[in-house]
Amino acid sequence: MAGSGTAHLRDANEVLLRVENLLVEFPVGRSGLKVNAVTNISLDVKPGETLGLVGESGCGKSTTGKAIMQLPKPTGGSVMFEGRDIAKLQGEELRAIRTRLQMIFQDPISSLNPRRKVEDIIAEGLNIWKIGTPEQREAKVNELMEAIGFDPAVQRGKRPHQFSGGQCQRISIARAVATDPKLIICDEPVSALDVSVQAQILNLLEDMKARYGLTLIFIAHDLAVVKNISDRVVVMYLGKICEVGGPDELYANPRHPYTAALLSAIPVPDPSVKPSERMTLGGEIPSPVTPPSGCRFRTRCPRAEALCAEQEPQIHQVGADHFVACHFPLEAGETLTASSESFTV
Amino acid sequence: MTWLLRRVAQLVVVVLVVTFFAAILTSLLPGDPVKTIAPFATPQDRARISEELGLDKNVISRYVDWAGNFFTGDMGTTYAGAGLQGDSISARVRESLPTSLTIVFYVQFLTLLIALPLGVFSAYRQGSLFDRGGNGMAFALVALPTFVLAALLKFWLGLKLDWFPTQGYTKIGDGIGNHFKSVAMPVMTLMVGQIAIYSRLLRSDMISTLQEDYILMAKAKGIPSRRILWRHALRPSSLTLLTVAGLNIGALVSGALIVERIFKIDGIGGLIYTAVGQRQYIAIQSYVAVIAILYVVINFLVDMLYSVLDPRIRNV
Amino acid sequence: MLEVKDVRTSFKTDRGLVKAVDGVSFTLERGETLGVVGESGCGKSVLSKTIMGLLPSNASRSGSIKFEGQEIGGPSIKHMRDFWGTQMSMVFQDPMTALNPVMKVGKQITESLRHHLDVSREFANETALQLLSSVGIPEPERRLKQYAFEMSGGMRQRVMIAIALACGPKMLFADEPTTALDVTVQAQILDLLEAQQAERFMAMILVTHDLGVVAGRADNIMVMYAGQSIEMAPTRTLFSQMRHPYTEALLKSIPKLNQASHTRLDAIGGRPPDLVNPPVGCRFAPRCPYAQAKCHQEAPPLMVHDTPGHEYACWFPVGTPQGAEALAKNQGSIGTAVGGQ
Amino acid sequence: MSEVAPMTEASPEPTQEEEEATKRGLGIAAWLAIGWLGCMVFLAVSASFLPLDDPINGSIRETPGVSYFTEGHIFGNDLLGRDTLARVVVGTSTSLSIAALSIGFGTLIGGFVGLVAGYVGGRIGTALSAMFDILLAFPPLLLALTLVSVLSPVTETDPPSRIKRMLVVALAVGLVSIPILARITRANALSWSQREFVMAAKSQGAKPFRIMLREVLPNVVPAMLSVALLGLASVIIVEGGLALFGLSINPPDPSWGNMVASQVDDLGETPHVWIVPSVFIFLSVMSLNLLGDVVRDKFAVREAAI
Repeated sequence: MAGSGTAHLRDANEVLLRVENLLVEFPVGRSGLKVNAVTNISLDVKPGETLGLVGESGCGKSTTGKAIMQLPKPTGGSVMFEGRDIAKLQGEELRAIRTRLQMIFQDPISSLNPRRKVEDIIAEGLNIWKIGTPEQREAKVNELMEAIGFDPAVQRGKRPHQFSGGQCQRISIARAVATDPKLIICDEPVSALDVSVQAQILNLLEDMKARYGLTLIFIAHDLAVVKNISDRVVVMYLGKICEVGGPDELYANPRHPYTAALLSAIPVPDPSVKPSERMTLGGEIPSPVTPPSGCRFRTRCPRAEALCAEQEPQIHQVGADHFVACHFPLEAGETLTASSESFTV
Repeated sequence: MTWLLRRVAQLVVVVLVVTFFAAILTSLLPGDPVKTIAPFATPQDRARISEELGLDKNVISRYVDWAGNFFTGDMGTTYAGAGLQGDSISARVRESLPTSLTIVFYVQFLTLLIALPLGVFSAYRQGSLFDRGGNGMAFALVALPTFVLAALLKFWLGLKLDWFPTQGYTKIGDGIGNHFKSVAMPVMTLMVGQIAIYSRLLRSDMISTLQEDYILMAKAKGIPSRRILWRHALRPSSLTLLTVAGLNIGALVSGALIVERIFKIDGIGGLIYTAVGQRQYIAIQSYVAVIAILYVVINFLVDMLYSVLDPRIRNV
Repeated sequence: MLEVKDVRTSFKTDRGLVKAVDGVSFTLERGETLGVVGESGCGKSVLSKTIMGLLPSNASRSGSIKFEGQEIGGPSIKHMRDFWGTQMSMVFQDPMTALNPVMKVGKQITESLRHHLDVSREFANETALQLLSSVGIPEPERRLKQYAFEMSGGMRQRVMIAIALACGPKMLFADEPTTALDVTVQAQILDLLEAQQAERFMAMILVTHDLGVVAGRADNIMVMYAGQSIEMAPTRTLFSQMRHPYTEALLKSIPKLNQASHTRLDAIGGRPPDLVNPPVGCRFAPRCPYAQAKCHQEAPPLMVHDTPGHEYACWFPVGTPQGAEALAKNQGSIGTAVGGQ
Repeated sequence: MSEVAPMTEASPEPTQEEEEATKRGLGIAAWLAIGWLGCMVFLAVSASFLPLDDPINGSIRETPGVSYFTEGHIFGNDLLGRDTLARVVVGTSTSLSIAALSIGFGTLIGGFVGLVAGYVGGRIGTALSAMFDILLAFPPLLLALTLVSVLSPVTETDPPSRIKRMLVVALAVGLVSIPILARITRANALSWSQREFVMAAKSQGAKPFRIMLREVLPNVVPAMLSVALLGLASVIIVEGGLALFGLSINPPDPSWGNMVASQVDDLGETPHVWIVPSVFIFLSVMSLNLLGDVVRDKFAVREAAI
């Protein structure tokens, strides 16, 4: 890609959040080198929409989520939320935006303080901002606990270690929803959970979204999970966007070779699909410290040509709500074929 | 190489900071130092003493003077009285430091010799009678303060049984047998607590290493237990031990101070103590500098060893 | 080649005896792959460690494990040492933690060669080189002198496979070999395992939580729940005629690529039982949409019912008249069953 | 919302009984340690009310230097005819007061600095921890010796009162303990600060002070407590070391260390005079070490249970 560009962004008046040219870099030790975690990413979310961010480890999807939250602040770019660029806000002003913008974390256990009671964890935001009277806060906690399937009378005084991973993730969700936020960033919320529990949490997220009128950014590495919950999907690779589109169209007709390879690599629970007949991508993700020139995917791409090393592809439209950043995108319905060996790094 | 340079620079900075700190501390010593040194001097004499000691200057310029001398190898002289030639501090250090270092070396060497197998074996046989017995014993021994243990040994082995001389130090050149006899009790005193600490430390790190997947992996390869213990588990388990051993220098000097006091050995500990009592500014600063250099050098060596033992450190 | 009969493993803990594996039997032939599927805590990883004899000291095992006719279920570690590496070996879940961080990769490969086969240093090095290239590692000479932390996740897993294969085992345990890896790398590693297995004609037990991983690669699949094997069948049979409600629920709760976005998932309610005090009767009954009174009282035996080679343990199997009736009854009268409607 | 599965499963939470079991599970050794320390605290508090002989001035009517279990002197007396029991009890109150004062002081300052260094991190954290490291380069006993002689010189003609001297010793030892406590607190605060719940609190809009106090501190307290208990033990030992150089409280006022130190050049004369306080020191240090370990283990188990 994977490339830059803003062709996929929608009218600024329709969207709740608009991120433009987001840049996040981390220094590597004292060497003076830097990790190009996220390079010039642009994306937007409409109110009520769920935006899925998907990619393999090191693609920068979690970093993007945290940068939107300003935890820590991005190196560059703008994050327009409710009409203001929150990347420019500091101190109190930034703190004040926190009630409107929330996050759910990957590790359900690490994200809850083991020494605090469930009710205090859920009420944390309400208490910080002194929202409502103590009675109203109490009622809100009760309501939230019921919403996540807890019995407030029995479970409010318990501490996180008394719950399973799935239950802890429910508590996280309740905490995030407590201050009536507009947007919630879900950073791999189901990756640490078993499949059966994962389904419970996905269902709960859909329910909470409907009940509280939420907008979600859903980050995950599991393509099927992202497809299930999203209204629009962004595929990332090595700190860049590859492809953007509606889930049904994007999964049926992937245009970016990486998306296609990713889809074909997923093990399908169907014995009639022989893995050997599918296309396997060679090599591994290059280091984000020294990313390849031009298109960052070119070192593993079966379709790569000289142009890909020289020029970074720009995001362009290939269908109704379908955008891709590739010099040589696949045609709709075309399948990717190539032997993996020749592209081993 | 840049890594080495950085470490050396760090070394110099730490020594400077520590000695400067010592300078401030000694200048805070209350009471007129001149009065302590020469109680019956005339006011003129006092003024001269002040000047000779550099007390008329402020702390910083006094420190700069001292540092200039120290780093060119001249530690200055003790102050004996107006116009009198004091003893060379360097000579005193040369006299006393080897004694202290010899004792500390014996202690560290014997401790590791005993603590390593003890730690490895009790981790391997975790929960066995040997392990639990060792645990209990280590607990009791750690609770025995150096001065109590020294007093007990001196009382029992020295006075009652008369095995070892109760005081003094014999140089190795003055008879090997007497040398060992003279250091036996001081070394024993300092060793006991160290063995307990080191072997328990190694044990607990070893136990957590033995639960690692790579130990299971080695086992699944069919490697014999002995080889797994010594070749696979010991190295990654010894890192905490190493760090603690480095940090322990301060504690060892403290221990040496006590042991040298109880067994009446003229080591660096005794020197420092006398110098503090007599307000020998320059001497105190020089002794502290010597100890700081020792500490920093030893920790430097520990770091080197660390990176030998753990390749992950080298590339950072 | 491998015959496992009624194997049980339990751990002594502060809370009581955890029965991690509770009566599992199966057989495995050379060249075959058995996929063991289940959620975390179902005992699937403990099972392979039990067969290997690699349990920690607070565990005890019973039952019979025969390898090429020889009983290896006994307590002796000494004779297992000759089996480990040469007869059976294991690929662990996380290559980062399963490779010694302070030992060069080459040394970790040659070590077992030198120990088991008593070969010269040169020969061992030569063999290690060949092994590394056979598992698809470029520049093997350079890699031999590296440490695990200097490699990527996929490379590490390849190294671990090379170590496992070093002494030519007849049987390979792959314990969640790709869980720690990215999808594209996962596919590479699974392909590699499959290729090596075919080339060396090994038996393989592939343990995973992902039905997708075993669907195209295992000959037989065993589904485990709460320490027990609850359904076992040839792969195609299992997917085409799954009988146990848990197998069905597990498959249904996974979001599929070919489903439309926002398809409601059939979650399994509740969570797996406590292995210290498992429920009486069928262990899945408290979460099962088919469960009847009988299920809560009497544990169903694991046995062959209709198709040969297809065993399952259920009173009201999916896709049978009894099952349909039970489900209808539960959906009519709300309340007996808990969880995923 | 009906889709949400009810939480009916047997949760692995400890029941009332189990929680009591963990309390009971301290073990005999820990209870003995608590018992011993309880006795010590009792002796320390009630030293001035107990019907004891004069610990400072011997009586000329007594035979000096009698050994254990002599009538009227269960632990004998010394060459000046002073009752060892009386001296060791008064010594208990001195030694324990010094220990409690210095560790209280050290924990407060060291804990605060360590918490800030660990949570804030970055340059400030690095600078602070470099400072602790440098302070640790000083042999602790040497530092304490120097500090005591700085703060309360022995050479003055009129010796400072017992209380003043005690405060000085406590302050000096407390200062020495700061870097150790700060280091441990920092290390713990650092690792807890990297947990996601701290980021969650930030994303809720909590201010740094609130996060430090509510999220980080409660998790660091067990480690601090454990170190403080071990610290109490080492203060008792350091006091003895100071006494050896005449820098603990001034004789003839007794402390445990003073009693041992006064005999150290003459161990054979009246051994009970130094052995009795040695036993007190030994048992107290062992008890404190044991409790420190127990606290740390309980804490570790809780961590692991999550």
